Amino acid sequence: MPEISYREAVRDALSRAMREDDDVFVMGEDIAEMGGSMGVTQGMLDEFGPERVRNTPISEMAIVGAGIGAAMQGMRPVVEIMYEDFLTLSLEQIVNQAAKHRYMSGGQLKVPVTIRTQGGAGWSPGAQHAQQLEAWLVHIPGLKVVFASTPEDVRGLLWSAIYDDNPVVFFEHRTLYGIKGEVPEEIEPIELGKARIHRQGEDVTVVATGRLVHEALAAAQEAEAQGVSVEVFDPRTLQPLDERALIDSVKKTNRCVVAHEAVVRGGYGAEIAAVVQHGAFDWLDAPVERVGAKFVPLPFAPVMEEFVVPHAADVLEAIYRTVGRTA
Amino acid sequence: MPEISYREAVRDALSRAMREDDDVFVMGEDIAEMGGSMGVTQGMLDEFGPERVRNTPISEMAIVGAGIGAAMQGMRPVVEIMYEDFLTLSLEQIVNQAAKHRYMSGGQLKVPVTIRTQGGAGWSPGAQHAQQLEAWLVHIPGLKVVFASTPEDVRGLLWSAIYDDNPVVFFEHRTLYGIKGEVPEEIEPIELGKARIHRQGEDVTVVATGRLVHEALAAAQEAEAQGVSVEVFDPRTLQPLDERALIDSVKKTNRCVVAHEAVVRGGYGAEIAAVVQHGAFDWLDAPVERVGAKFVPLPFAPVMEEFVVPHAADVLEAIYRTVGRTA
Amino acid sequence: MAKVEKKGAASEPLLREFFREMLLIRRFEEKVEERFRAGELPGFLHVAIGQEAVAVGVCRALDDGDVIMSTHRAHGHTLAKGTHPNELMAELYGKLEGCSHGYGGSMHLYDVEKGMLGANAVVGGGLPQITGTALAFKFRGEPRVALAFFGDGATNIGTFHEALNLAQLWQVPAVFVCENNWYAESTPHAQHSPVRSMSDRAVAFGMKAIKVDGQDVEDVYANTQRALDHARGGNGPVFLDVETYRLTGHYVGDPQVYRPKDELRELRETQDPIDKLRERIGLGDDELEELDREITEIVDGSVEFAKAGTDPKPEDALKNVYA
Amino acid sequence: MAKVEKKGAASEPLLREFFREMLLIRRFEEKVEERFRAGELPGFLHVAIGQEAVAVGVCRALDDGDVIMSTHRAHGHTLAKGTHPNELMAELYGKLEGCSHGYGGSMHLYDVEKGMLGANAVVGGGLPQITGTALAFKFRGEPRVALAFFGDGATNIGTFHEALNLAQLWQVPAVFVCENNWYAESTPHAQHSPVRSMSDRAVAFGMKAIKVDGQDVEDVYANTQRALDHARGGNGPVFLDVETYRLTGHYVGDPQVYRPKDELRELRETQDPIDKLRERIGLGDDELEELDREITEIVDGSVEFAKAGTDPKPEDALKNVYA
Ligand SMILES: Cc1ncc(C[n+]2csc(CCOP(=O)(O)OP(=O)(O)O)c2C)c(N)n1
Ligand SMILES: Cc1ncc(C[n+]2csc(CCOP(=O)(O)OP(=O)(O)O)c2C)c(N)n1
Ligand SMILES: [Mg+2]
Ligand SMILES: [Mg+2]
Repeated sequence: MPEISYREAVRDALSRAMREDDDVFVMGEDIAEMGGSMGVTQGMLDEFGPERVRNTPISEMAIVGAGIGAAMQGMRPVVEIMYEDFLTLSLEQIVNQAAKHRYMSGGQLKVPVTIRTQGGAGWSPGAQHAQQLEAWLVHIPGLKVVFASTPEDVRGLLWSAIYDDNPVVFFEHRTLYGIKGEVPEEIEPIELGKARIHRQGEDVTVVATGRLVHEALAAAQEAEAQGVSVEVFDPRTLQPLDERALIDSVKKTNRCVVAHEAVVRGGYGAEIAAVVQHGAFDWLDAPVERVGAKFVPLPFAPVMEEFVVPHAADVLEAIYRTVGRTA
Repeated sequence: MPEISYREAVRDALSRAMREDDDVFVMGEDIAEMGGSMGVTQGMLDEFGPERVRNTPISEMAIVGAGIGAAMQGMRPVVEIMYEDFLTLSLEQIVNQAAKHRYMSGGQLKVPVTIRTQGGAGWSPGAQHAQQLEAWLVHIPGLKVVFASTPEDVRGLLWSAIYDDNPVVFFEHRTLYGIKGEVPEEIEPIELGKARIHRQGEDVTVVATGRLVHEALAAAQEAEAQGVSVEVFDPRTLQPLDERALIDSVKKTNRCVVAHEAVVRGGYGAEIAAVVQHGAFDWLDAPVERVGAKFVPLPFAPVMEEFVVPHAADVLEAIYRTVGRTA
Repeated sequence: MAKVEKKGAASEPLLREFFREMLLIRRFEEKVEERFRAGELPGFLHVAIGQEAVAVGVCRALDDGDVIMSTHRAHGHTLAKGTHPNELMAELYGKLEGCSHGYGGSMHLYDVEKGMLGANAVVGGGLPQITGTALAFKFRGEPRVALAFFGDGATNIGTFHEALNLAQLWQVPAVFVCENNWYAESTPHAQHSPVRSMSDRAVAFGMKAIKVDGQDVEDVYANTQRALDHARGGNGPVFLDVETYRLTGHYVGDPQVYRPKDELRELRETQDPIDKLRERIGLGDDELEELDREITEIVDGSVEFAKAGTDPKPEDALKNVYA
Repeated sequence: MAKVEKKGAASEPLLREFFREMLLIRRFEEKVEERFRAGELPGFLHVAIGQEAVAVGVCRALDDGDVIMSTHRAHGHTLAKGTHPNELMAELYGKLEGCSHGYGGSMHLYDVEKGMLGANAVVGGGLPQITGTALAFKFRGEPRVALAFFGDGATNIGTFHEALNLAQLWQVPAVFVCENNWYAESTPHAQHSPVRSMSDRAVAFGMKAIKVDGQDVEDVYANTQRALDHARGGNGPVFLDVETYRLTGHYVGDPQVYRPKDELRELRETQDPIDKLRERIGLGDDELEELDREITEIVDGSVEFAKAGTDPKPEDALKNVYA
């Protein structure tokens, strides 16, 4: 099994799909010569040329819309929105158009477009380049939403997203691009809607997404040293959610923490908490604890940024709150 | 106490503020001669003239942005977004700009802009004219979010929104414009962040917003006939949330239903459920039940529309689920 | 509707066909107004009375493989692109037999087989998708054109700017048909656009613009052909600046308080595209009456068809969300 | 920076002041590059080397009450509008003494007292706010102008179109300064804009456009004065089409793989605005050296000031969210 980075894994999924299938192409700002602001598409221009690795003007609305139009003709465009914060400029097309054409047409159309984007704190990007907005998209019927945390997952899920006949919003986390992991020689598509349990445990289920999966794993290790056995559950696909696996996990552990980098209020963790308290009410020994960013825009100064977003220590504290309750 | 409609109540708050204060003005599409697509600003052009009742082109982004710019100069603009679905066109300005200028400037700026909008099902507007997107805005630090359900509340809250020094997104529900209610002769500002208990009860707290407040009240009446005593709790301000009043209510009733017209998945109800299960864990005799629209875009055909959005009967069922559990 | 000989001016028989189609649209729209007032039609309805020459002149110039997207005011475009009045009316009644199977309604008409990729209730919403559709045609080397209808009011929305800019930059085979009827809802042109000539908008993209008299179906037809040839020939997109008139309210039921008293009457007298075409082809009273009878039958038939149609089951609402 | 006599060409002493300010910006930016490479500066940094004449020529033409908003590339504008280098540098270091008190960083510079209403890290983000700011000035009858800086790449975003359209429609006292440096990040002009002359963009709004040589501070200064007079006089907004060059990477650290090999060297030789102005005012080597020493001291001082500044406490992050 080769070891590749999360960045390379994304690139690999895109490149393999483009090699096999003329209908797949990528477009986005500065993705050609420059290889994207995060270097994800580096080298792809040379292999596929400027038509299929399509540099675009700064027109978030139109490039998503163009992707939708091409998708309705049966192509499988992958549109990159450079920073998740700029989703705010293209939501009309994602939410009112891509998500609804199939429905409004009574089933006549399909919109197999994938919208990749990335975000997150780290390196002080400031308040307009770091939001985590995945919760918004989960609220929209007609969309699928993915947030992958490892090289293997990001590759297998991106492949499935490209070949899904529905619009998929695909979140990546900036700080994960450099992490490495083993992947199978050939791409193994990962079904959208299937969660991954990174680590089995008995005392508490930590539901985590994106960067927080890694923080949760670190917290789990520390907790274990203290005799607390932690299950780390990564939904990977936020919509559709693998509810059954989630509830099963919590029924086993009787406690749940949910952790993401987005602010707690109105975040995806609220949905998880709502689902868990409903589906495992009689099994819960403690309230679901939510871990996320503090309710402020992301500040610039590193010392404040560090304080605002959650880390392993925050997950650990939440774990202890749940187990401490009944201990 | 005069009786006025919800529509008149909105108009009254706007007009009184504009009479008293040159810094207040309204702008939006078709709000002048036509009086707005819902007739809210009817007659205001005659009283205040076209500068202060400012008809705008179809430029949702720019009119919100212009409101922000004027607000930063100390004016108190009220911008109307004709349908809540079109918030998707102006979110960049609301979320990245209005919500963050104060923070990013380290406190140098204030942005006292109010963004009014309306939405909701009823009369088959179809999938692009009926979404309920309040949950999105609640997720954004720096914004306040209001959703009023009665003439008295909408008037008092709008007044407070206009005079709040922060950006406020103010949701109205289309089907409420015609409802009537008594209001004080003079405007009594209602503090943002203070919930209203419409009806005291002992057995279950129904947290409801917008149209669903009225459905909840209807359901409560029916439930009472069956011997179930329902408290109807309207947060009114979704952000900041009156958490204390909410938790107190649930601690009293030991059960909670949350109801809104937005789809359940990722809705505001998720946040309420998460807060309640956390704050009243040991008091809850049943899981928090969520009532909302089914997870589909709004269909056109009335029979399907009716099926998709929640009504009193759905609230009632949820109430029975909670009390039935321990009965 | 069947394709006919193309290029150059429209022949007399062709103009008679145009007349028939325009009259059909007019009678259809009048029926919609009537049925709405009778309380039979749910939803928000916008008729295109006065703009029939645009729908027919444009759509008749299209090839079968060409596709369109439209706006909230799409009945005429949809009929002209070939959807049967029965299916359109059934949609307005929310029936499974409707062209969107009852899921869409007046503002969300689709007939994908006929090349109608969607009416759009968000102003400007379809424009970038037309750019993308045309891009797909270009990718695949298909000699097809994607065409968007939109109004003067839509030229104020950022989406318009981005979509046309991208289309020109990428030289895709698209045609952008601006139906300038001088109003955006209640807002007169001068209150929403700082430029009077919509062609000025195209200068920002260096896009070829053609001015068209939207009340003259021949002019619309001929210029659309020019535009299509240009786009299909790989010369990039075209902006059709069509001046026309809305001879009724913005929506069905609109009291039009914002409109100068005599404007509507005067426009109806001088700018009715159907009157103009009738004069041009010299249609006699008898001929007109007969045609009208025939069309009225079709339109009445569409109402019967619609009313006899199948209501969706409530649970049908759960279908068609995901593919 | 103090206000001087206005209207008409810049006097010799004034040009010397301009030179000094431009050199200060240059040295400041070079110091930023250096400190970034030394690993001292967090965040994303974009310097404006090559574009100093625009910042100085524009800002020196402004009245004290006039306000600006800028972009991700805002150091020069901020200094030229009067923020002390110490406060700017302290901001880049994330200190409480910074012009945004450490909450903003390089892409979010504010100095409200000085009339700097914010750099914006969202392309086009500030533009409608400038329209709204100018609207407020108009409402209140204040003879003030609101001015926006933005790049050629920003003319592709819908926000640009809507904001300028609205400004022209409402005839507000705004000036829109397009710094066309021929790149949007790595994307050359021809890959992002279908029109070469940015002035064409203004035609879509019927807005007065003025072409400006951005490497010539006199030209910038004089034309900004014209634009301000026009806007302040109630004649509506102006589009300043400034052609300039980015003599460095998009961001600090950019390897510029997308740029033709010799382009940068050639531009540096022929298009440096500081060299040009030096020639124009005939500044001798000694004079330059002395000036440079003085400025280097200021810039070095700003680094010292910044490093000696106060780090926010972690919990300070919870402040300033709501008023
Ligand atoms: C983005 C958006 N904003 C506002 C509306 C409400 N609205 C519907 S039609 C319309 C006017 C459209 O004017 P125009 O583009 O000229 O088309 P016309 O109605 O004249 O055919 C408006 C404002 C909308 N549907 N979408
Ligand atoms: C809406 C948005 N999209 C993308 C970006 C990423 N980005 C930052 S600067 C830039 C290029 C801007 O080009 P231009 O407007 O010409 O300004 P310049 O950098 O040349 O000064 C891009 C694409 C952004 N900040 N905002
Ligand atoms: Mg119009
Ligand atoms: Mg540039």
